[in-house]
Amino acid sequence: MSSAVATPPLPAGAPLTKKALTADHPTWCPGCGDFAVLASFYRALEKLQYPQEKIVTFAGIGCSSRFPYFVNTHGGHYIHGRSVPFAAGISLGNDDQHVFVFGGDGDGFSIGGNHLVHAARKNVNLTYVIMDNFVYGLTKKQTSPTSPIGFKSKTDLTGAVDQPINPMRTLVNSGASFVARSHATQVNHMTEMMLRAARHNGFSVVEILSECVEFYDGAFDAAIPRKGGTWTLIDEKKHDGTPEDAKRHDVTDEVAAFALAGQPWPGLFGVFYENKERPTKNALEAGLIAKARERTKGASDLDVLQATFARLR
Amino acid sequence: MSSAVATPPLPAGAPLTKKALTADHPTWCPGCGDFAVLASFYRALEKLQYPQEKIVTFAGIGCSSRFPYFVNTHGGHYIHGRSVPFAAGISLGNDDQHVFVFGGDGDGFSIGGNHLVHAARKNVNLTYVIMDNFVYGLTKKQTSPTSPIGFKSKTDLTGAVDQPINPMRTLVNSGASFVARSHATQVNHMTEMMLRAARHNGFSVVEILSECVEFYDGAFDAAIPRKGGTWTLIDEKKHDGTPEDAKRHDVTDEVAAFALAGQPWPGLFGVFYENKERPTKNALEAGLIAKARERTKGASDLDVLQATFARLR
Amino acid sequence: MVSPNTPDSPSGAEPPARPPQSIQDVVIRLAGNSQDGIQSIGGFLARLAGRSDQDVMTYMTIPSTISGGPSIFQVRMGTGEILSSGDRADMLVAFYQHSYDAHIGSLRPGGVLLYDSDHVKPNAEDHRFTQVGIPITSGTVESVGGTAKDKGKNIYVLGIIARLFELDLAKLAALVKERFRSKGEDVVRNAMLAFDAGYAWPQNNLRDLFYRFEAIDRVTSGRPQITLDGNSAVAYGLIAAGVRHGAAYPITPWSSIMEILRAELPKYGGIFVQCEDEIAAISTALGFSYTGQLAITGSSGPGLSLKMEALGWATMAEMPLIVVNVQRGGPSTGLPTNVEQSDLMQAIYGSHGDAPRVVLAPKNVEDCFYMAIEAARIARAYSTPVIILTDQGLSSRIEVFDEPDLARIMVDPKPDLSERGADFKPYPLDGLTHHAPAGSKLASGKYPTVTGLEHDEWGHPTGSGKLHMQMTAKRREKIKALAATLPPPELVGDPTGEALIVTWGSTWGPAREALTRIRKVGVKAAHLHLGYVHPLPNGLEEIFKCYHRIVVVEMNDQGLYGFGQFATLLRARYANPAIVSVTKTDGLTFQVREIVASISQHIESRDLDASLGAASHSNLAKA
Amino acid sequence: MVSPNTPDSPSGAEPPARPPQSIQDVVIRLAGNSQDGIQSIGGFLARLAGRSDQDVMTYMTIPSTISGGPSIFQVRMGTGEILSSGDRADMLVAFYQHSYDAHIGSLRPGGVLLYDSDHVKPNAEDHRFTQVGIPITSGTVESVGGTAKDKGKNIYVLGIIARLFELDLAKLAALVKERFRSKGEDVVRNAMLAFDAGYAWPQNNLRDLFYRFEAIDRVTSGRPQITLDGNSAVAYGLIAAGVRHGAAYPITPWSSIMEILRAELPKYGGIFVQCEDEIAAISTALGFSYTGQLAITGSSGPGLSLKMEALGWATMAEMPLIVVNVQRGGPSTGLPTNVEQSDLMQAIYGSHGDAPRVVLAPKNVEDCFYMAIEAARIARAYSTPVIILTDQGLSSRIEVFDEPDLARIMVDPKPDLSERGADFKPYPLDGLTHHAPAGSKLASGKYPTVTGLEHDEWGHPTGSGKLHMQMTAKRREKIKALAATLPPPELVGDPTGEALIVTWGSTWGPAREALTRIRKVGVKAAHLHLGYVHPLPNGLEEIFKCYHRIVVVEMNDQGLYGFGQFATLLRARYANPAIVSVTKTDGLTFQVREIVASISQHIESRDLDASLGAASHSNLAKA
Ligand SMILES: Cc1ncc(C[n+]2csc(CCOP(=O)(O)OP(=O)(O)O)c2C)c(N)n1
Ligand SMILES: Cc1ncc(C[n+]2csc(CCOP(=O)(O)OP(=O)(O)O)c2C)c(N)n1
Ligand code: SF4
Ligand code: SF4
Ligand SMILES: [Mg+2]
Ligand SMILES: [Mg+2]
Repeated sequence: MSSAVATPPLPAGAPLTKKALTADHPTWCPGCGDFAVLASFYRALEKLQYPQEKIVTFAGIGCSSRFPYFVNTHGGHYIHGRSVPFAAGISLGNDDQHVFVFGGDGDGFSIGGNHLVHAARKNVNLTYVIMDNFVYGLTKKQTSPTSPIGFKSKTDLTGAVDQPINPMRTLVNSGASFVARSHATQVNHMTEMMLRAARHNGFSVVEILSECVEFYDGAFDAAIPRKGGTWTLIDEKKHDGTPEDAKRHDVTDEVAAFALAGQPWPGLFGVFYENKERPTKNALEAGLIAKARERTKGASDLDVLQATFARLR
Repeated sequence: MSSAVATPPLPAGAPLTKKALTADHPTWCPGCGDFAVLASFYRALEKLQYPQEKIVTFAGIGCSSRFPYFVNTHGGHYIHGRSVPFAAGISLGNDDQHVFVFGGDGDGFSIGGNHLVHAARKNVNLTYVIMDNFVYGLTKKQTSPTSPIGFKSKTDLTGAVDQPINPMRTLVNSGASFVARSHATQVNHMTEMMLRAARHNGFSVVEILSECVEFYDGAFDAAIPRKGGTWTLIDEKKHDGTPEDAKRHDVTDEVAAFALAGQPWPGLFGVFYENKERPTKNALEAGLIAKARERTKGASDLDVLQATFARLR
Repeated sequence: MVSPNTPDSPSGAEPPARPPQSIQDVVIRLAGNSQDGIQSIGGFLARLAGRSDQDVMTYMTIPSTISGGPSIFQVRMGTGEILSSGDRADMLVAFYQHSYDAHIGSLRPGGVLLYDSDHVKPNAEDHRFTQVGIPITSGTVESVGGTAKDKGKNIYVLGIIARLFELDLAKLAALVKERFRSKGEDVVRNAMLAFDAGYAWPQNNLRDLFYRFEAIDRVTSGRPQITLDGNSAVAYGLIAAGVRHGAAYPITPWSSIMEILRAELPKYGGIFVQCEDEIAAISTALGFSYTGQLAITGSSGPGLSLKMEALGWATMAEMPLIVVNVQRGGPSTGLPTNVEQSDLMQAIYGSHGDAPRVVLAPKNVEDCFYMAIEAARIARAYSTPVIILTDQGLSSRIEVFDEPDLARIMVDPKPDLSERGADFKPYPLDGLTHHAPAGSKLASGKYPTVTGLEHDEWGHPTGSGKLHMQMTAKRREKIKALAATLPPPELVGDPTGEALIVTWGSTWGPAREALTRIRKVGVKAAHLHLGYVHPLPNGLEEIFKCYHRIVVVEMNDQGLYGFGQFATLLRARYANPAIVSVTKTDGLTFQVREIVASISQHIESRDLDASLGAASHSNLAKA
Repeated sequence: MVSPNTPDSPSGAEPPARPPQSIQDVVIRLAGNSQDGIQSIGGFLARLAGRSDQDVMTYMTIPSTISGGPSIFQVRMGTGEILSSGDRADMLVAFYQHSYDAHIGSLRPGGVLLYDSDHVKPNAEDHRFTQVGIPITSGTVESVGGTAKDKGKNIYVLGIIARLFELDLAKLAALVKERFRSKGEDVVRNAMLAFDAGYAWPQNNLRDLFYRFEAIDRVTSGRPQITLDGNSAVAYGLIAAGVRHGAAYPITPWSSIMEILRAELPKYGGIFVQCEDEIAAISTALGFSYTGQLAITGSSGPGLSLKMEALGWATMAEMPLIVVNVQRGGPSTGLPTNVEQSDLMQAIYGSHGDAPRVVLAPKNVEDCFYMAIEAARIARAYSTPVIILTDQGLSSRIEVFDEPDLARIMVDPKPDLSERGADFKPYPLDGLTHHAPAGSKLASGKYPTVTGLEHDEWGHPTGSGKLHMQMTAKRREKIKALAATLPPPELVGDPTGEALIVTWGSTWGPAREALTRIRKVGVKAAHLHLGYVHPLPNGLEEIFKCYHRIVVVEMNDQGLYGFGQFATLLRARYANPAIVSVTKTDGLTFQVREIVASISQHIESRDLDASLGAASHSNLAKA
């Protein structure tokens, strides 16, 4: 089996290439948007040049969540909807790791919705890429929390009736310190967003509209120019004092980001929100350790526990 | 035991009084804010005069969640954090019922956070009162998702470090069609908010700052005038075309509500958001039933299933 | 022998030399890709069998990759009673080389291989089978006309099979039309073109290999036959049982039950909610039940694990509920598209604390329908959660059975909102709990609270150890009361003997066939099947006494101590060392031969090869 | 007899007429409200006992209402080995009338009643006890000065007890000072004022009722004694075991473990995360383990039920993890502040699929410490989840034991991030799994995937039934391999006999005492205790053979078939009908007398009342 064939290890110092990063051949349907997301991730990693062993690719369950099998880094395939708290454990357990989480709209916004919010407000340092196809792909076409009203699925034969969530609004509100949106047909833009997200110190999330050709054909055509759609990028404030800059989007303004998320379909693409000031959970916990060690004057584990027991005599 | 002593049934047509609505004596600590919430609920029900058997009082787990034991209506005490989806089943299962859910900040925003969001976006017709004391009371003082940074609890001896959620922002974003905020020291205001929430057709939620005298003494003094705090009500737009009306808060404006939620502590009280237009999940499902029955020309259950089987021959 | 008809040398058009050979029962395996719609061939054959008063059972595999891929559909049809989908095939239809390579081994000696000569090169030296090359792809394309590409291959093959087995043309054509009508006129026309072309092919190219099903007159109920899969049977059973409300979250292979209910319930004035996760789903379902309308939730393994806390609440609050678990390979995400019976222990013991509940397991598709109704009856009568353990095999398998007598069965779902008397208690210690649903008046003026805390008879929380003991006993004794009312289990075979085969759930079929085989070779044995797995019906110890060995056959692991899950339960209750275990975890339903082989190891290692050999030769072998 | 000292007629100030009576062991029950800080009296006495090389065991109840309320603290101290907190009390201190009414029944005939004469009116006609009225409230207020109200009553009573039992004044005073130092000078002063006042009272008011502990020289380890509760012992055991990471969500009675770890771990460079729920908690803990640092999560029943899915993943992915379950009364929210052992079946079978994992159960506070270390060893060595089942009784009970030899025990937590060889496979079929944590280089250049899908040796998903069988066997066999290495279980008593008492977890103590009692009256019996409950150590069948009856004693329900959870497991494995069950669900730890009584029903119904009577008279009764 493919996995038996070992990729030759990288000679020390050799650049990390797509070749080295490639693992199993993706099992996605031909034409699935997820292929492009994978390609962009390879490109982003080629640019980032992290040591291969310091990259972790994790996911929950779903078509999109099969991602880690296709990336030759440390990684795993967890249970449905819980990959974010697992990844938080990785990030806090080993702060040297570059932690990437991939998953779908059902995995992230339905069953996993609450974990997203709490990891985000704690600002755990990791990058989360949501491959949003507005449908449950792996289970073959049920309504997802991002399916638009009227979408005909196996659980809504006559069309979905429940108001879907607004992913950008949800992410901005979650407390994530970096929030961006992209589209699987825009490899350069996806790569750029992934790069900025990866370089962000804190909880960064990128929603990528990634078409499920099998069960939601044409879902995102409205944002594909060659299909008559409109691809509009967010014009970020440059703080250059020019009059036109006034109208530009200030990525540090949560209310503005919230408002921007309300734009009519297909909406805007790019960075909605970015907060470089908030301390990460990683830093906060490191601070607690530093304070505690100060008090114990860096005594050895043995000494600390011994002292505790002495008090219990 | 008290429960053995039956309250005499109401004579038909007699008004529903606090007396009839009173059940077990509350087990809350003396001085707990929850007593006032209970008192306001009695008053609201006295005003609403729903038939007693058509009221349901449900809750999860927590000090606040013991509420149903103290109200003599149909009701129940479910598991921690899941009372909202349970209540959704009650509301959709019997549309005549007036469903009230009570719970704490841990129950509603921590373990139950995702259920709140999805019941809200579906706009299930029920009223949810969150008794927010910024702490885990029943389990004796651990940090809650609303505990402010620096709060010293048993799980943060040196002070909480994680950024808390912003309840109002979270509720506005959830898609709830009625969102209000009150304070347990303001019985009239609480009662008014509960009344408006109950009369609202859809998912209505009221956050009430309710002090835990045992574990978070003085948490909400900043909003108690007699303790030097400021009690500021939201000035709702009257749509009277007057110039001063321009500055007033338009409760139908989500972005404005989101912005209002960002006001510095102790913030504003009253109705942040109200949407009377969105169809309820109850109505949407009733619509599906009507459509289906139209197609089956209201055939009997037996006929419908018989016809299905005929197609399986 | 190699057939004279190789693709290169078509045999010309003489009429068949020999009269059709008479057969009782045939197993046809169609091997291709899931995209080729081989499932629908099976579907057609199954429904035809139904309409022809024949018995039928199908079996299919789902590719584990997302994008589809290799897949098989096996259909066994005949005039006798059919209990399993057949260990090996009498006829193999291979669409591709990989299909041939992977499945030629499943063909019995003397069997017939039909292969698409456009794609497959069989091993000409293989003389075990009759090999027939058919230009399936080109034949289809020709018949339908270039545009349609090779779509319709399945219908072409259906035509061929129809001809080979003298199937009822009229009925089959009708079925094809019914199936495609919705898709428009020309789809129907193309389908019929492909069908006719396939039907014509053997006539012109084969000299023999024509078959006819023996017309043995089996006792038929006279009732019309219906053809459906296990998941549909569960869904319609619930509807017949008056279940009108439910909530769930999708997961394979459970999903189709929720999809059917979501689509069907509104016709009955009901509501099915797709929730954000399995915990919300069971909670919403319990909310429905609380309004007096018994509700259903369901899932497969991972989802069931998430429901354990809420299920415990249902036991404590004594709230009726139906929970369906379509079992798949575990643990964790495991083997999502394979079959296993490894969730039994969790069904019984998965929640913390002593949380007794009822567990039922259907044995075949028809049983899925009636077990659903029985589950609803028990849930209502004992105000308890009831778990139905079905499995991936049952869920997609198609069977034919007597159309249920709905007029007799249908349950009226109306909730009882009548006023409760002044002496009403939600949790009487001296009687069964029957809740006063939200909406019902209480003459006492005292409204009840349902709760997960230990409580007194009025539902008020208590810290009293005495009450906890009493209420624990109440919850236990009501399930024992149910046990006392259960019908004696199904026992077939010798009243005493060497071996008693014990099964639960879908292992029923192959075990029953295994019994027949070993008795054929003179082994005194019987088969005991239990549909009620928890609580067990009383009196089993008497039955066990009559056999040297109690061989429990189930699809799960032998565990740390060498016993499958059901065997573990039986040993715990009866402490009978004669109870032994036969288990497997290869993700496939038991083959009759596997059961026979393992039984032989448990009964004075007597050699049963004879019986194994017996059925090993193809029914299609030349007489 | 009624004491001459009634509140009304204080007996003046003559010195005590009689010399102190010598005793070996005394049970003192303090009954008041949780607000009165009676727990701390017990705490002081316990720690004093520790520092005085005496053995001690305490027991307390927590009021189930939020706002506090009636609560008791019972302390048993003495010079012999103490295994249980004592069935009934030799001395009762009643702070209120309700305390007197509720607990006078727990006082043994001949026992001593001390009551607050400011609040309690005892039944003067009750001649079974020595009744001593003490103005506890007014005495305290006087001593401390009006302002402090009655705060300090507990310390006042501590003084009285110190005097009555000739406790070591210096050590006690030191303890009081240590305890209050942090709260400031005048708190300490007030405390000492109350203490001295209490200490002085008996001298001036009692003629007798003075006691002294016999100085029998027990074999002491010479090591210093430490005094702590079960939850603390678990927490410090984990720290000693090198566990530096964890995540959890609060729940009673689990919370204090997470509170200690959250406060302590940073001192060791570790992190403990409070999560939004139990599912996030176990997921974060698994993430920690994945980085090569064995992590801990824990909860009580409801939280455990929520962890079942993720726990199944840990088994499938073979990820080491420690899960602590502080059991309480179930099912559902149940009896949150009472003890029960009803989560055993869930610990073993709660996840869907065949998901073998390890389950350990400590028998006392000291064992909590060492079991935590053993759990960590096993989790690492076998790359498996390990569940520690402790309970509410153990969690809050205070005991004294030898300070562990940390220098010998402490485990270095460093994760192994060394490069893995070219032949590394995460899931070798021929060996134990030991993961390459994130951060470790792989010489093969091929990085591993951990997964919950069935997988091949490299962690790639598979649909192969053959691999599923092999991997299922791998996961099963590694646990059996562990079983083969387990030490033989603790067996005490006659090598053969009528009855073998079998226990797991905290029923160890009372069962051991019960054994002593029944052997005193001539019953040939033994006690087998199992700390490793899953897998079981091998060879038990040999032990079972030697006794007529195997009596399994546990705190859970008898279930549908009449057997407790552990008895069910033993019967399933050994199919030995001699295995019988003694269970109860009143939310309290077993009393020795209860066990003795139920054993008598299982061994040729011989009458053991003698042995019951034996210990029924108070140790404080006048000689
Ligand atoms: C606990 C649990 N519930 C349900 C499932 C079934 N399931 C697997 S993936 C999935 C959702 C897939 O949708 P999404 O997350 O959007 O990913 P996609 O396949 O669309 O990329 C579901 C419901 C599961 N594996 N586990
Ligand atoms: C599944 C589960 N986890 C944890 C608990 C323990 N628990 C009970 S209430 C509670 C939180 C209480 O806080 P909150 O919801 O704010 O209510 P409050 O007591 O403050 O009113 C917790 C953690 C539980 N009962 N069930
Ligand atoms: S089903 Fe949809 S999401 Fe899944 S692989 Fe196919 S195209 Fe992609
Ligand atoms: S602990 Fe706090 S929240 Fe709970 S009853 Fe007491 S004061 Fe109220
Ligand atoms: Mg999706
Ligand atoms: Mg709270």
